[in-house]
Amino acid sequence: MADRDRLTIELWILRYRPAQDEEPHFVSYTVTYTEEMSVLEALQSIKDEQDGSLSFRWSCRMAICGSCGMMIDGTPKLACSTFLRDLAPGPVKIAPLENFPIERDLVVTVADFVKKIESIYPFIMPKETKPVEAGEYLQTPAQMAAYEPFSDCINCMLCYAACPQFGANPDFIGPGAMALLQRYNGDSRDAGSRERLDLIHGEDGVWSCTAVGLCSEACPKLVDPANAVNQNKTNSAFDFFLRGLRKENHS
Amino acid sequence: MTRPPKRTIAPIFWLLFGAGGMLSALFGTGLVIVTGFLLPASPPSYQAAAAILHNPLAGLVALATIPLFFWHGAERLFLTLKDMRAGPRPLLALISYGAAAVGTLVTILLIFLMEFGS
Amino acid sequence: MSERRPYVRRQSRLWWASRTYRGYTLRELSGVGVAVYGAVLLAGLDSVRRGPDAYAAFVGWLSTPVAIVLHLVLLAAMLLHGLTWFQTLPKTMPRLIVGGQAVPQKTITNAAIGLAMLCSLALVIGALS
Amino acid sequence: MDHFDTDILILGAGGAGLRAAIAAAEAAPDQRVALVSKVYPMRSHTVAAEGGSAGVVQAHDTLDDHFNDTVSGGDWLCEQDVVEYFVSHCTREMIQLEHWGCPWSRKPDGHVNVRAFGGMKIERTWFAADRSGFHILHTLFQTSTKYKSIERFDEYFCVDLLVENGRAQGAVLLCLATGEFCAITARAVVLATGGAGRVFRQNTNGGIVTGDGMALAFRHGVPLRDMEFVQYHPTCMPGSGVLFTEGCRGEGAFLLNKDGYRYLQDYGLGPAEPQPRNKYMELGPRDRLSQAFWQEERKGRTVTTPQGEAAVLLDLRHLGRKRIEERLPLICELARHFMGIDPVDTPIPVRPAVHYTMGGILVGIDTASPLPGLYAAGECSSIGIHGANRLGSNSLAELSVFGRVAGEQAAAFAKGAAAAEIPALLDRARAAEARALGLLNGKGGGERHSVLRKEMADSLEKGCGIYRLGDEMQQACDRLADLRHRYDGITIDDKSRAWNTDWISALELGYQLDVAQAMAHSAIARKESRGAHQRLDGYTQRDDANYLRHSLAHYRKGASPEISYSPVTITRSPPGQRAYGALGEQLEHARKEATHG
Ligand SMILES: Cc1cc2nc3c(=O)[nH]c(=O)nc-3n(C[C@H](O)[C@H](O)[C@H](O)COP(=O)(O)OP(=O)(O)OC[C@H]3O[C@@H](n4cnc5c(N)ncnc54)[C@H](O)[C@@H]3O)c2cc1C
Ligand code: SF4
Ligand code: F3S
Ligand code: FES
Repeated sequence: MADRDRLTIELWILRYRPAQDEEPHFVSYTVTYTEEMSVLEALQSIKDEQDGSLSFRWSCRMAICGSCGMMIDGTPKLACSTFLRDLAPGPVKIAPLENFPIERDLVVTVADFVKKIESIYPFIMPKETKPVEAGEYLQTPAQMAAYEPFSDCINCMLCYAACPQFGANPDFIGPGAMALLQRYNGDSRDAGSRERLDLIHGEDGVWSCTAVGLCSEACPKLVDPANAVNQNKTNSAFDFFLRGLRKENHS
Repeated sequence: MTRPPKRTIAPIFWLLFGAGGMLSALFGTGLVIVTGFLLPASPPSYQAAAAILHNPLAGLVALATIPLFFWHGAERLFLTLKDMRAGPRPLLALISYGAAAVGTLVTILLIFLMEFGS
Repeated sequence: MSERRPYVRRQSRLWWASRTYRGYTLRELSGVGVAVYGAVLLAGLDSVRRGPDAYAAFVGWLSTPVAIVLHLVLLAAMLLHGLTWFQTLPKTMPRLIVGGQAVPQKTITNAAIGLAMLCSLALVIGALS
Repeated sequence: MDHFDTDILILGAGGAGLRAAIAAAEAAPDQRVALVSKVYPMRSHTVAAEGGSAGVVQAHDTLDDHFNDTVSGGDWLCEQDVVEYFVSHCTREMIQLEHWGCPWSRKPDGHVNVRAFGGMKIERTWFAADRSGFHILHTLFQTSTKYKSIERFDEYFCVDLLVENGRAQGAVLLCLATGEFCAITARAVVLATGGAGRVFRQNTNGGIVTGDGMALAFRHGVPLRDMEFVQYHPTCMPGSGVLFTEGCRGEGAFLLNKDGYRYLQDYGLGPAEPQPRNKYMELGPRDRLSQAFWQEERKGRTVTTPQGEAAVLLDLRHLGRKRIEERLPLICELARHFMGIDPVDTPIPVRPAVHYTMGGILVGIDTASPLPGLYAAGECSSIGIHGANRLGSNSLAELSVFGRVAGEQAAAFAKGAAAAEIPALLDRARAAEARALGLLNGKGGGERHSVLRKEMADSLEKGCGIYRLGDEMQQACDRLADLRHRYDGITIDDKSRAWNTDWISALELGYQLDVAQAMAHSAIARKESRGAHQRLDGYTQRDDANYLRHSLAHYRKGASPEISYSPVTITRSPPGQRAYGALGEQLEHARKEATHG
């Protein structure tokens, strides 16, 4: 297949360089592409051959490191697993992830999201401590099935770009961090549910979510973060009414 | 460690919203068909209608259903107005939940009058 | 002084009307339809309380084109509400594990919709008999 | 320039760096740990590891078996004392990860499950579906947030180490977000910056795997050991090089040539049975499988992909949909999404691509490098367990076992060490800043670094591929010298500071060129064939008399590296014939008889 058609496609890329631009603006680039070329590869070819100043994050090229999220024709996607053949004939609009501040070009601010992850005690708080010498905790496949999908989150933040309530309230803990919270709350080895639940009773916790649900549709890893948020909304609501009983149990 | 954030009273409205949502999702379609289309096609006599409604059980059902429908709508109205940034939040809450509260009071009053009134 | 100057994009005030979120906004408004229908029910109830004349007027109104259109809209709202409600339902509960495997959310939604159809059907049959 | 002082500085927050940070925080809670990474920790390339991590658990398995597999897998170029320590600590580390929450795949009774892996005699690879590295990395990252003494510097790029008075005492970092520099001074420094696979063209590595730490240590006089040994993974996506895990073969996949024939039986790996036994056929080691591919390509028995690449076929069909989707979900996703192929009913075209650097920064069993105060762990290091060829699933185990050792050793060293000599260090830091800025602002001759990068990758692929020839290696050395020279004259398009990835790539290229030179020169100097280093120019045999030795590449500024050799520690497994398949079994029997008889 030596003489395959050499196709071209136009990409409109939202660019912002803090040193020189007051605000972001679209710039057009044309690239030659082949059937199996991803948007990430197109961006790399622009950077290598046309304009070295274009900035974007990437690393694994295989949809697992979570670096390359961006808006592609208005939808949050991983650039490395979105293919030009599906976007042809173009032009394709490429912009940084929605709802996040732009650091530069396609690079957005990640620090706030990481702080949210760190805030929800993202580690096992064991029911009973057990020395390593005593071997592993047992966990049946059914017990794993209860949380495993939530542990598949690659922290790509596409769900945040899809969530309008996060757009309206940047302090909303949001779908991705809630998926992580549920990943631990649902783990049979963990006993920290109570403490984590206490972190999310507020307005910036689960109560900013209006069950829009598009977070789950955007998720490239089928984590279903909407389930994590809304399940905990239910938990938080019941806890609101039953906390009186809980206090008695504790003291 | 971080101090727990302030709770909101959202759960109260959310629970009412949920109850109304569930009731209407289960029975709403049937109810609309019955009252909106079957009833005008062959309306029961006044006596028959009154007999049904004067039954306290029917009163109770209405008392549960109608206000929950109101609270369901109020929550969604409030959130939509908030989404639309139609005004300051307390005002939006007042309009939406206020309407539901008034509706609830009126419902209670009317049903009370129907069951025990003249 | 560093060059860093993050640019914050403001969310559009009309985001709820954009294509992406139109479905969501309609879903929310269908819930307002539920409340409106609550008001219609209340009015009917009250007409019975107020006596035969009021009742007749209410029943008469129900046959006017305005009322029929209104009820058609309310019917659509109820259908949309019911559908979306049960699509959201599995999101609000823990993963259901049966025999070591999670029950697909679609199954839960379909079962709930089936139940709703039975409930509504029961009302209609009850009214017809 | 900003300045932070800390006790233990860890460069790299992949599996090894995070494990080291946790170990340091646990060993010495009163000491401060600075953890630096050029990407957010969970983006580190450990995330891409699919197959799993080794650790003896089954009743019929023994540490001796793991030892023997590793040493013979490495063609006896392993430090046997280190391997001994390694195999006896793997399982403990795997359980530790389990306690921290790693979702290892389970058996119905709730115990952790293990799978078969190439070159391993008995199933001992712990796995979390086919996202093992992903789960290990996220577990470690999330667990690390528990320790208050760990302060992270996410998206800070290390441009130089700070060495004063013959002791490593810190590093100079470039903050990606601002483009400003900062100096971190410390009492002990750990390098955990990962491998260097991206010096080759087709590779399985992420864009960040550019050998930075290797080059940093190298430039400060620490030798790079065994750099000629570069592993090709036999089953990768043609074109991009994205990996299809060895776990596929562990689950029972076949490798077919264009005639649908399981060609591995022609290369001493047979017999071909329907369910390959461990160390037979598809479950042979990577170097052998990649070499067999090369031979098949020569014989014209490969298929050609739309990208114009030669490939063989990875056939999963006989495993059935359920097993494929349950055990290999990522593979399904990659094949379906990236190639439009459903592995349930179509074999996947695959070919070898560069995967792993066996060599790296010279360290001893305690992870200490010859430079006092400098430790290294993970793929950037050469602690000596992989020898001439790494076995799959030994690397994730390595970063767990020796990441911990590095953290503990660095903490112990820091405790006893004098305070960092701050004024002198800051002077050095400013000089490093000036150099990096010089690269950014220099006018140069107008050449783009992307051009150089492609040439580097091409020349290594040609000269240091699966099979090697003296003159081709020489050409690679010459071209690399030329590139090194041209590098000084590159021009960077982008002169701004904030998030200047153009600049970062250029800095990385500088590291890559150093590492590439170390590889090519180590390769041409080794006049034998061993493990991943296979020559066709008269040195086709292993030569224990002359080359049962580690190579050491020494940095020389402005010139090619100098190569010397050091002895291999052999404790109890004398070099034997490295064989797989039926022959391998015979030899092993003979060996057992001999020791028993
Ligand atoms: C596709 C793939 C699959 C694999 N599968 C397996 C497997 O199944 N089993 C197995 O045992 N092994 C496997 N391996 C090998 C194994 O994953 C790696 O060897 C291992 O993860 C390396 O870990 P590390 O911590 O040393 O480095 P990495 O995870 O690469 O981390 C390097 C860290 O250093 C940082 N860094 C680098 N340079 C700088 C700098 N200049 N400044 C600041 N920070 C810097 C990076 O940001 C990163 O945090 C696989 C490898 C690949 C590529
Ligand atoms: S939940 Fe899904 S979309 Fe959100 S961060 Fe995780 S992987 Fe990305
Ligand atoms: S999109 Fe947003 S509003 Fe809730 S369900 Fe998902 S977090
Ligand atoms: S580059 Fe890693 S997710 Fe796309």
